[in-house]
Amino acid sequence: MTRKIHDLADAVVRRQLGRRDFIRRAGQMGIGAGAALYALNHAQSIAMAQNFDWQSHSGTSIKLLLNQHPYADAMIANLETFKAMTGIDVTYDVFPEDVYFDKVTAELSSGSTEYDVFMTGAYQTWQYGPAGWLVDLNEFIQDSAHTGPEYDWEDILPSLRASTAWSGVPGEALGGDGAKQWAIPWGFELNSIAYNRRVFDEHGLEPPTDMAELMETAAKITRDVDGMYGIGVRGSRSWATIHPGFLSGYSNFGERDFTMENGQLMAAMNTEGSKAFHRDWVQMIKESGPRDWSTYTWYQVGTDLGAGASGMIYDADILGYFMNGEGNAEAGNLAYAAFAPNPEAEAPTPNVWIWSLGMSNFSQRKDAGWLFMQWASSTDHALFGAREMDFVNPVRQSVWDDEAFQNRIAESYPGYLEQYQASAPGSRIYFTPQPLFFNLTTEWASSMQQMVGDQIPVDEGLDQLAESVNRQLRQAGL
Amino acid sequence: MATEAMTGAATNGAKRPLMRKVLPYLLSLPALLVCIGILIPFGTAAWYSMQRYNLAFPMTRGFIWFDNYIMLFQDPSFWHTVRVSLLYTFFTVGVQLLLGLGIALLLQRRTLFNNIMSILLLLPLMIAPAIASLMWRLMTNPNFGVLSYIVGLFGFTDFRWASAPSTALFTVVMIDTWVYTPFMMVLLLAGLRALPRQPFEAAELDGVPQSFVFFRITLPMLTPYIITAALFRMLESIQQFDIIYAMTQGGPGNTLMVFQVTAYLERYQYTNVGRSAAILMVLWVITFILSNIFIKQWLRLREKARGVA
Amino acid sequence: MTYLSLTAVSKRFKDDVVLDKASLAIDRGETVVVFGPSGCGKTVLLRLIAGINEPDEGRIHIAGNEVTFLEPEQRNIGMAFQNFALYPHMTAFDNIASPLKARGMKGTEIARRVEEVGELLKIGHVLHHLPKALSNGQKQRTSLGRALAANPRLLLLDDPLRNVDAKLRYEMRIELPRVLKAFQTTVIYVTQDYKEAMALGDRVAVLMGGGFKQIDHPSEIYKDPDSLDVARLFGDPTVNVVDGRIADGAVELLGLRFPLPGHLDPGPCRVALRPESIEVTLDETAAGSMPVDVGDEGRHGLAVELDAVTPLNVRAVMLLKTADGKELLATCSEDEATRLPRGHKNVTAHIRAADLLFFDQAGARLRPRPN
Amino acid sequence: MQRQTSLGRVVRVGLLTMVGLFFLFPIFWVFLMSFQTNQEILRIPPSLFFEPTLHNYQVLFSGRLETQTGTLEVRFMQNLMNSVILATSSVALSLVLGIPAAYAFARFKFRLGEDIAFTLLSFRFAPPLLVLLPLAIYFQQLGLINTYTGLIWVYQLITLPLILWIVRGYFEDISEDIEHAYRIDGNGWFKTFWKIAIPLAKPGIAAATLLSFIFAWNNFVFALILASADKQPVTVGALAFVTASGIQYGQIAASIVLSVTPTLALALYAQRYLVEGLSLGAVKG
Repeated sequence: MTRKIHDLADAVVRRQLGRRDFIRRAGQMGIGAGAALYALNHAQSIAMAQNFDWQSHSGTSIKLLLNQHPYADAMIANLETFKAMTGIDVTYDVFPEDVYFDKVTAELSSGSTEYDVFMTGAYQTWQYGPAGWLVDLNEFIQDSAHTGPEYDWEDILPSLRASTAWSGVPGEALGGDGAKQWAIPWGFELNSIAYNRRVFDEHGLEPPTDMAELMETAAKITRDVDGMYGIGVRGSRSWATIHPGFLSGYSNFGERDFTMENGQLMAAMNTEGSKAFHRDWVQMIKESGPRDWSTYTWYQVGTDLGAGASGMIYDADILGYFMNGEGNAEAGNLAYAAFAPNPEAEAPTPNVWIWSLGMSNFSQRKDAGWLFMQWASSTDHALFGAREMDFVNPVRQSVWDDEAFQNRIAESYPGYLEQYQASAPGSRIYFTPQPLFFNLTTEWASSMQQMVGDQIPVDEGLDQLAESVNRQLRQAGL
Repeated sequence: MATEAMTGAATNGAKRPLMRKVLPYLLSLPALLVCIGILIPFGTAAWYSMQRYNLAFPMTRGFIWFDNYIMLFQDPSFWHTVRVSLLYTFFTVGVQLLLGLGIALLLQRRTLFNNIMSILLLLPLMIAPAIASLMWRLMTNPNFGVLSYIVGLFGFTDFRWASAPSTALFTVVMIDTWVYTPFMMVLLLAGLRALPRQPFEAAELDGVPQSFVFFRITLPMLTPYIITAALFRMLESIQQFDIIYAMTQGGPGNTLMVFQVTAYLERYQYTNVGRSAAILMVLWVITFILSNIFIKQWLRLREKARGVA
Repeated sequence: MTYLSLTAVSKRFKDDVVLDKASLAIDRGETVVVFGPSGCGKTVLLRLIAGINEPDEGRIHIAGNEVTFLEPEQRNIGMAFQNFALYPHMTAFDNIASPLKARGMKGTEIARRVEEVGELLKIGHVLHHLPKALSNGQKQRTSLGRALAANPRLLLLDDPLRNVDAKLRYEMRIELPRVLKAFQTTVIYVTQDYKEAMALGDRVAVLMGGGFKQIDHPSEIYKDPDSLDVARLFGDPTVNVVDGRIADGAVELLGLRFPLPGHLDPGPCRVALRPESIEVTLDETAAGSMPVDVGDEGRHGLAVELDAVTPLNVRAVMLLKTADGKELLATCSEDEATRLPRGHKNVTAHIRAADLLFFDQAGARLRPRPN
Repeated sequence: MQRQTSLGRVVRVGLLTMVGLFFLFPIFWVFLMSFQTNQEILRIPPSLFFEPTLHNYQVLFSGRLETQTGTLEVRFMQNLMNSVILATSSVALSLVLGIPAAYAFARFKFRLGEDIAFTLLSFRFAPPLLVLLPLAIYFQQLGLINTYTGLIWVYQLITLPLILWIVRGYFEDISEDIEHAYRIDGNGWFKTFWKIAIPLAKPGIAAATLLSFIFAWNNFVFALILASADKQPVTVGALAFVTASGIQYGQIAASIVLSVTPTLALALYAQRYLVEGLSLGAVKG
């Protein structure tokens, strides 16, 4: 019987057998889940250790700083595997998202040695990197002494690899020459439309295909459907208001946040095209957005969709994914659609948010930390997360190609995969990297709040915004 | 403990015992020492405020004297912050003072009901503002919010609470009032109940009208309490962070960008340590001046009260 | 045999000089009443002796040992406060037991002693009450009991009868000497009631203007004050003061001439006469403003107008007005008062020459030297 | 004191009802929410009628929250414990430091006394963020980061000035002669302080303890910046119910109910002292 379970585990290692199936079959053989998992870990360790010395830092202990997020949950669920494979002990602190980045900033800026590896977004690395708080991971990725042959860095979607690498020169393209790999992409979200199919069907609505339709459909829902408003988008006084649906649509019209003039960054929010898009966006919120839009972050946007308070959202695709699950009034009623607001655009241009893993420059166990990052962003773990947990959207092409994953998504979230496939090619970070990112996007959001609140006309507001942004760029010496 | 040392030191009655002179210092020193530890970071922060110091630009760090302050003073949004903070403080302290005084007067008599009521009214104070605000956001949500529903019954079907510029200040002042009026109430209630009875009994015998009694006897005698309560509330109000940050993060627009919210964003989101420190130093100076005025008044009144007694 | 001595003790609070080189010596077993107007520093004096405050200058000795800066708990004294200062969170029993406990006495002995003191002070039935349940009189007795319980070598009583009602005050005035005798302790008693001072003190020390103006037996102080101020402090109604002039072995005042019993330097002086030294007779013939000389038994008659008669307990106080408008107070028994006419009447005031007290212009006593 | 006319009575009852509604209705509503599922809470329009469930409390006590995105580990009980540890120790330390100092300021006139008192109070003026900037770095160097000790120290900023101010006022209201009498009885300074001054100041101490406990309990930002996840109080912990699959309002409501319980118990216990204890030495009756 011991023999049998080991064969079974090897099958998992060779990816001939899913983990869940493995546990089920082990159960049929009368082996408890604990013992089975142990066998599995053992098999995996042996398999990976054949080509690479995973045990090189056995006995070390590292600590992670994690955001409370399904990705972290998926990793924690699989963490025993890593511990067994490497002999490294891993502890972790999970903080709620509301305060997570403040906590990260506080830790890094005080030079804390507490945490070795932490979750971060790509935008944050534009601050953390130049501040000297992050390790350039190229030195690990490119070094075979540190990175096993199975890691397959190239398998990670190229746009994501590029989006987490930057030279540190304001305005210089992400992933360009001399770019430092400040973080490893882990999971990501792109922005598209999720809608309440039940309501759409009842009222004979179709998912919108351009901005005019979006506004029209949203207005119709607000007018016709009792107790429901048309379109959920974020609106809080924060950078987070700019980066999802808004910037995706904005970019679809070819608008930019900054331009380079004579080697200087210049605000580009007050072009005619930008003003036109802003006018539409503001009008849409006023007509058919949430009434308390200016306090909306992703969770209000999501909650409203799940509870049937909004007809659709233009936000992160996985938000619609999560809201389709049980515990929500509209569970099972949601559908997804890729969205290109510009009728002349060839394809959607979703801005992306990338949950990534970064390494603290103050870490005293960097090598062990890298082993963890390597494992956590490995195909093995990504497959486990994608098949059995909510580790979506995966960053590896091989995982998107995995049939088990595809079947699972197609089954429970019809349309999600199609939405992804339509959105993915044009998806990347559309912001211009620069260290005043949070400062200036927050001001952008604040400015938009004033427009929606009728404190200032759109055009005038954008001119003022551009002026203020330029002034701050000069003050910072950019 | 200290007793042994003292008696031992003073057996010679012809010598002034050192202990008597030293004792008050010995008693107050531990508290002071513990707090002095906090003074060191305070000094460091003051030092930061005179530097160009943005964590994301480590290369540009340098000492720039008062440039951070000068930049602030030239920035209209900073003066907006000053204005909003003072307005917020004025409204919260004012409303809570009136409301707290009113409730204290209602609960003045020492009955079991009044005592229980005064404890129950403390409940809002016991819920951390940071969490309470989550609940307020839900309750003022236009779809699911019970408060939106209730004001809707009165015809305000489109009341937008914290999300509209025109009502945002009202909303956060209301929440602040909900949280902190109990604090005001309990201090003033204590004051009311500690007032000597004779003047009131005399006034009642003479048939003096109640309004006269209130303005000419109750209020003046209550002033020291009012000052103390207002002082503590003022200190917290002008430094308000939890409620505003949780409700609107300073929005909509710049409507509620008070000192600490501005400084927090500068520090933890924009990593601009120098500017953040400068903003907070200005806040500190304002707080210091206001408290000094309050405390001077309080000491003066206390001296007066003691002189009479 | 001096038991407690204060030598040139000074105390000031900021710019306010309360005691200025005050000296006092008290014998063992003696009861000395410190008497003076309110605010004269009586309480401060007690607090210096008790060790609550320390003097700026001067020395304090008890039984020959210097205690100037000794802590209160090391002085073995008892003190009763004007406001009683009972421990509100302890029963009367525990209040009285407190000094005994502090001296390490055993529980059973404490109980016996407290019962004893309670019986003596007639509060045995309320010993288990908290102070707030006691009447003012009972509080006062508890406070006294606490001060006495440990048989202190020195007992300080700070106006203990001030805050009790009149009836109690009279009772205690009679009872206190008995209690104090029972304890045979040295007592300093502070009061601003001259009758209390007269009734309780073996000696009275008059404290005024930062120092002791006179220390003497009560009757002596009354009869033979050292200064006009002291004379004014004692007596109810207070002493009459008139201007006089000394010349040729006699003193002239109110238009009368009194031979002096001894020699005094000639010149202006002030003369004090006690109300009881003036006797009033109905003497119609003396109508008019001329002084009448009624013989040589030392009484001089003066024609005055009787303006008012006010009964005061068993005596009556009379307000007299001389021809030139000077007002005098005199007393007589109530019986006599009933015989006096109502309304403005002309009567004769007889002044007992032997009772005249002479002072210089500054108020210092002038004592005639034997010829 | 005031004569009660029947009209006055009606007005009084009316006013009290309005006050009660304003201050207690939100709490009542939160209490109801703690027995509802998220779906019931998020109804349009909100409703008073629901099927009560203990699920929210079960989640808090068991520490496991099943969501469609998997099982979340809920550390609420640990957070609650941290709050208890932090608030209790901070207040206890403040009492140990503050009561003697308050006594010194109330009883002795000494050189610099008022200045020291003012300095201590002025810690209340310092904006917490101002101190937090560099404090994190110093704590890092001193090894106080992520420790209860460090947090309790910083919490003194909240608790100490309040205790000092209130207790000082109360000491000033106690007749000094009572203490003098006790010393003359033959007791040393310390025993007098312990047996007379402190017992008599009990109402003041109780009131100050309660208020400073509440303010320490409600603090949010100190622990967040200065400590790791295992030392976070409920104020930070409750944010964990903002999850990827929506805000778990029911559990937030339940955590509010649970987190209020210790403070409310303390308040009810100290009820009779609370109001009497805040006389602040301002008026001598």
